[in-house]
Amino acid sequence: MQETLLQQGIDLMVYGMGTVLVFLTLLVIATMCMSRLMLRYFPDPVVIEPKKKARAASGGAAVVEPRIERVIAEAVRQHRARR
Amino acid sequence: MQETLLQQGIDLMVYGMGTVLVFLTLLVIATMCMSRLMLRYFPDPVVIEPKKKARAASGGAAVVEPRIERVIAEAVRQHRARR
Amino acid sequence: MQETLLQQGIDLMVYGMGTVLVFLTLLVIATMCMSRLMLRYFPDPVVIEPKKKARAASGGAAVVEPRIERVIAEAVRQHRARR
Amino acid sequence: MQNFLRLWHDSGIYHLDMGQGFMMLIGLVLLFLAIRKGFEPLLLVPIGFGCILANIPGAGLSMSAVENALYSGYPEVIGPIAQLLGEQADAGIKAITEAYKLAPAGVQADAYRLATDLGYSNGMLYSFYTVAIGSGVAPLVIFMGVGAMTDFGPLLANPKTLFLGAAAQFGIFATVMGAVGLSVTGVIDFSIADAAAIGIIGGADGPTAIYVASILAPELLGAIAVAAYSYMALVPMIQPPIMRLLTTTDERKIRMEQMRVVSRREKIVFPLILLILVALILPSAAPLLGMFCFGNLMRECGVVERLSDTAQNALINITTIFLGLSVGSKLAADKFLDPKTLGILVLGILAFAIGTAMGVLTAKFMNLFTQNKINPLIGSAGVSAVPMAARVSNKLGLEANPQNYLLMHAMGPNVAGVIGSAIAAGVMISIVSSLT
Amino acid sequence: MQNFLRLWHDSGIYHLDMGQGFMMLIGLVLLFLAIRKGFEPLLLVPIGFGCILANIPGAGLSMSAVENALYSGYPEVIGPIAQLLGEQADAGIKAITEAYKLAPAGVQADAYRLATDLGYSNGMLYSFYTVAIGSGVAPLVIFMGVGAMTDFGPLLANPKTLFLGAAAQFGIFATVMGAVGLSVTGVIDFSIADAAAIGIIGGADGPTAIYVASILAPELLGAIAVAAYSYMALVPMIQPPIMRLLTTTDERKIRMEQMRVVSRREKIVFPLILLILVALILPSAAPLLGMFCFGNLMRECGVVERLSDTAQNALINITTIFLGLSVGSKLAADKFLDPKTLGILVLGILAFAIGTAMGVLTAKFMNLFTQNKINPLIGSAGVSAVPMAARVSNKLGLEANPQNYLLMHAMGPNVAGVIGSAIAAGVMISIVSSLT
Amino acid sequence: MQNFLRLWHDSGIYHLDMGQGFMMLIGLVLLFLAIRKGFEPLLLVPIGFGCILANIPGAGLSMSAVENALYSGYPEVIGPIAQLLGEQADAGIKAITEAYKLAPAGVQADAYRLATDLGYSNGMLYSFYTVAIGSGVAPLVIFMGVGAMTDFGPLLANPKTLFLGAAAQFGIFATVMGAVGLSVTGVIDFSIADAAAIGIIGGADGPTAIYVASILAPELLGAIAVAAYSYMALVPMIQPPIMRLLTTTDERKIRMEQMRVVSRREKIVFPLILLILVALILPSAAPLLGMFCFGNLMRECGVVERLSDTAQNALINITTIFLGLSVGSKLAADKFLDPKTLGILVLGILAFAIGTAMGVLTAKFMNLFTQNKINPLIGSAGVSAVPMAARVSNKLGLEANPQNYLLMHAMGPNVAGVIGSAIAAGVMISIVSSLT
Ligand code: NA
Ligand code: NA
Ligand code: NA
Repeated sequence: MQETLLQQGIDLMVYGMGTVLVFLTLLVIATMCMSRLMLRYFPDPVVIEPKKKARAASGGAAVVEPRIERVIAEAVRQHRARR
Repeated sequence: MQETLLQQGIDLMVYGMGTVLVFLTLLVIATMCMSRLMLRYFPDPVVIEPKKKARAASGGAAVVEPRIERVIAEAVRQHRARR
Repeated sequence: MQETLLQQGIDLMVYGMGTVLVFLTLLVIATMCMSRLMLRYFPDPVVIEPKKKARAASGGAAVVEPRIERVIAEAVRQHRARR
Repeated sequence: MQNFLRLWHDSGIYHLDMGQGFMMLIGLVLLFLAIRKGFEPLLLVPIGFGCILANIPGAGLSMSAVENALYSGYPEVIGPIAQLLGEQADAGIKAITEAYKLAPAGVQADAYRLATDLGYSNGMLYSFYTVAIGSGVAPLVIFMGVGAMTDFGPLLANPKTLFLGAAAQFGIFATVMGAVGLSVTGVIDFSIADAAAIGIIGGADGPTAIYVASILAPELLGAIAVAAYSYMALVPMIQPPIMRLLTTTDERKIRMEQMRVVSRREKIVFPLILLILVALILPSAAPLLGMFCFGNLMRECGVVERLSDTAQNALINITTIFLGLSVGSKLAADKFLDPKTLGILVLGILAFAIGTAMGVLTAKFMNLFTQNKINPLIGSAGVSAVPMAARVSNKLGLEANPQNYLLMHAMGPNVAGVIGSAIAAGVMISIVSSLT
Repeated sequence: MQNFLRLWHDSGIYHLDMGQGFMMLIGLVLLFLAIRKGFEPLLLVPIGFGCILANIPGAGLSMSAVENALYSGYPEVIGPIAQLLGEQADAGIKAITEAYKLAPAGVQADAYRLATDLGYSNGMLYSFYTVAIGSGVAPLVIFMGVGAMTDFGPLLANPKTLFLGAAAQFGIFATVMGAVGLSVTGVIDFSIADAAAIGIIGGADGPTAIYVASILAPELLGAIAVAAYSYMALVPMIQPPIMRLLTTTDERKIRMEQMRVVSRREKIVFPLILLILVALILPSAAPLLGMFCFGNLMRECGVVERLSDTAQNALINITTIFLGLSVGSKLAADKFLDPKTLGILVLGILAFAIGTAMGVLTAKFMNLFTQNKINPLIGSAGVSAVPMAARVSNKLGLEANPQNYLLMHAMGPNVAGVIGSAIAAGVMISIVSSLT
Repeated sequence: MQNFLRLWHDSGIYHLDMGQGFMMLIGLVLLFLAIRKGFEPLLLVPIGFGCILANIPGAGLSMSAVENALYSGYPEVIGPIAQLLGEQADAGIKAITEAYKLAPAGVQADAYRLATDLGYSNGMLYSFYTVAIGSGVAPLVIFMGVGAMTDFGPLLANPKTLFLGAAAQFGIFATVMGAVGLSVTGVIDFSIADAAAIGIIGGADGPTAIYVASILAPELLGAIAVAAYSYMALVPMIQPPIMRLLTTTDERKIRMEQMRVVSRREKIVFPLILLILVALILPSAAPLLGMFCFGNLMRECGVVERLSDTAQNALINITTIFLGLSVGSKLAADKFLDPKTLGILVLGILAFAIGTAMGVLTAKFMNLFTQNKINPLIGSAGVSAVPMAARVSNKLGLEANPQNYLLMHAMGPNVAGVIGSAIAAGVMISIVSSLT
């Protein structure tokens, strides 16, 4: 039993540390490939402004928008009222 | 069985759509009556300012209002900046 | 049974109110001793500013700090970029 | 046609009885009081709305799946359940429900399975109640949030005010005796557990009242919570006459000396002192006061501000919503429309009145022995009802002397009252569970 | 070596089958649509991610402990469980799973105990699903939050627009007939419960669709939710052609009169009116519309702003995260890769189209009788898909006449559509549970 | 008099034993370290407070209802429970508890029913533990929040630093061997599951440690969590001597080149790459890393900011409160006052030291092969302990060369260490469950 425990511990160390190393090595490779691919074929758009706007518009749409709309409506109302 | 399923579908459509229509018709009637009653017998107090203040003081006010105030302040700032 | 209920009620009142009084009396004594001890032997540090800073630094450490660090890093970057 | 019958059979009007209609009115009245009159709206809006939901005829929102199945009235549904429970299908809903409650856990689980297989499920409010109150967790989380909102500074500046917070709890125990009296004289039949749960209304502290009632008398929880919150909102009307009656104008004019500054470290150590006293003397108060002290320590220690902030906002708000709806679910017609409710309402206001009086009288009594006189008006704040009762003390003080600001002085007994009623809650839970 | 085998045996590649790989791709596509194309990202990001997690081979994140034990493939695990359930160890996973589902509650509990003792546990997504959707609570909490975000002002200013919200629900019932038709003609086999759950896609309202599907057809929930949210995001593409086809340019140019100001008190009373109508007529819609009205009352009553704020932010966000992951967990390969999914996708878009058409046509029909003409473009907003559909109405109105701002006018039918589909959900749950 | 006895019998002093008193002191020490010394206060304040609560004599806050009933000592309570479990009433609490644990699920449910009928209930902390940690959900939710707070930019700019994060995990496995060694030599008896759970302290990552311990060695969870968080706070004291010992001044002076800018899209794709690798290679790490990647994707995708914000604030704070209290509940005297705890503390600091050393040495080793030299001081950050370890690297770098800002460079291995220990957690759970 004691020997078994020792054996179990060694197994755990060897396979465990091995898996960690293999996994992170694969992750390094995958990440480098990904970065190269992204930078070559899908770079971030240069002009970010309009895109950001588009995102905001569609973004949280269903949930956030009514409030913003109310704010806008209210602002418009107040603006008109002022004139 | 197939006929039964068809029958079930028709039942579902007829009674379902019927209920939706009846319910929303009753809601239209109830809403109109309510609005008329409220506007005639329980109109909002005319002077809103003091009441709003009172509400702000008691209500959860502390939580929402600052944000709206910032939005308004920002709107005013932008409005001025544009001129 | 009725007598028992009455007896139970009296018991509850006597022991209950007794416990409340004893407990709060002990709390008064403990609090006074504590206050005297704290004020004599562990007064708040006079200069609070640096301590507050130290606290903030250690404070939400594990969780908040990365964000703050990024903010600082970003500020440094912008500062350099401007030069 | 069968479908039309089913729809009609399922409609609310078909099921509506007088009691439910009346309870829905009660719900509307609670909403009116909360929204128009500002009666503790954070709790009474959810409670009132929950009351209406719980009494929607035929929806069964506050019933378990098995109850919903039994109340459906369909023999093809009741039959198998009755059989499973070893009852005749025609034994009547009451008998079958009773058999269900007494059945072994395994049979109950099977009955639940059967009911869900037949298309019935736990009502929404039933689920909320089970999770929020049945488990005991919601009042405790709210107490943690209250602890994170409480400043013990005024109490630490003048620890003697703790006695006022103790004295005012006499309202609790006097009310217990009142309930016992009603029962002994045969007016209304309350058990000792009922009496204790009713007494806690006098603690003038919502979460404590809900916590105690959920343990000792869940049947009465709805009425007790409604009474507690309503009277807390009515403190500005209940307390002043009593306070005026028991004090002279000169006493009301007493100006209290400026409070000393309390150090940060005292504030950090105090919740731990309180916790350790609870641990040594009254462990049955440990859940309530433990969470309270934990919230307060998070507030004062200064190093976990994001936790303290969450306890005071997102977490307490979420819990309040579900606690309120759950309390409302206990306002079902068959429970609330009972002479007991009337008794609870009468005893509850008595509890507030007696607590107020004892607080004021104790302050006067303490003045017999001390040099730094206490304004007896702050005694009434010992009932808790934070911060309403302290504001009432302040208002009456200003009436007597426009320079006499008592608010901070009254905050001492006010938070002491919270501790006091949590202690009373612990001792009642401990004694009552030994009696029954 | 044994360990290496175990690791390999536990690795994902060993377990990967085509279906799971394909579903992980589907998950990535959903994420792409959500992030790049802005398709309802608040739901589709969690759903897409949950889809990938649910299909990780060998992880069993969307399976119960017992299922995980059975799928392990180890005879020393399957044997005892099979024995407990009274099956042969070699009866096959399907047969044992079936026996587990039919076993009495006590035996199920023992099987669960056995599985956990053997080292298996409920998958993470399985737990999320049970708590969030199985209990029915997540869609209801989201509905409360939506209620707290909804302004009924435009609806109250012009209550007749409720008819548009009613008419557009015809899409739901037409789709039910479509599903029944597919089944009767033998193309795809849908039960009446399936048909009802598919129809609700036409309600164009996410939480309602998830709520109904979780009750009537949990197997189809994944596909139904994905269809509902995708088509809601596609409303700007689905609706305009139909709207242009059914209206003349002159009709699209109709300018609607300025709305009247709605008083605060009307807004407070409206959710109560709606609640009471639900209570009297259709209690089976009470959970959904009750929570919706509760959220709206918190918003409008003005005295519980901290609760309303939490319902609109922290609480709805937390619930959305877990709801999304839970829906994703129902996108397992063996459920989703089925002809039924194709049927659901086709019927779903049909539902949107028919609802849109009925809304527009009903607006034109109403114009035959009234003096204050309605611009028929706002009829399409009756399908709900708040606020996308209202914006589409506005956009087409501006195309026809650059001064013609329809947004506020379209908000009336838009929120009416939410009420309408909740009513339709209630009536379908009520009728279908009587049919089965 | 009987009541007085009962009160005395219920009081804490009556029940107090040395162990509990000592543990309450430990709780106070943890609070002192957290509040005065700033030791990871967000976790150690709740843990320390939970420790005090759990050791309140007679309150039974961390025990189940059945345990509370058995520990009451009343024969009229113990008798029926013992009978139900088929034990003699005088068999002793241990034997009855053992019988309870081995009883079939149905009998357990009946025992629970009986205990609650007799007035006992699950302790508050027991409930918190069951929901927060027993279900596994709290560490996962915290990991999601951590993911939403993590910026993978520095890692993506220099992916090779992932190797440092891998190397530092050797501390975990060396500690496993240490625990096995202690057991083999007969010093302290640890099982292989215990050893694995202790090793994870070397991961220097709180939620990962709690997650693993809750699965592999719940008995040791309290000590493991306390060790993990304490040593994370002590990183500025543990690491520098080791780092100085293993590096020359010249090596510490190495300046690293400016990092490249990482694009938004890389940051969006990275969590998906990581997720898919996990799915293919190590599904047992899928819960931890899945939630981590989900949080990070919400952060980076830019379209669900309200969800990301909630995950980083309200949700993680709420979870932290209950996680901390739950961990504290495992600091009961009979579990913590054990030689094992001493072993855990010694092995834990060893794990940190070995991980630090391996990180530094690996950085030096990598410099043998590459042109762009790495400052070996950033190797120590590979143990995680985010962001403390990265700051230590930065500080030592500035000591050697006042222009040498290493912070951003050290963040790469630092977050790599989080991934590395989650992988180690997955592989240990997978192997250990095959061994036992
Ligand atoms: Na009180
Ligand atoms: Na709709
Ligand atoms: Na690590």
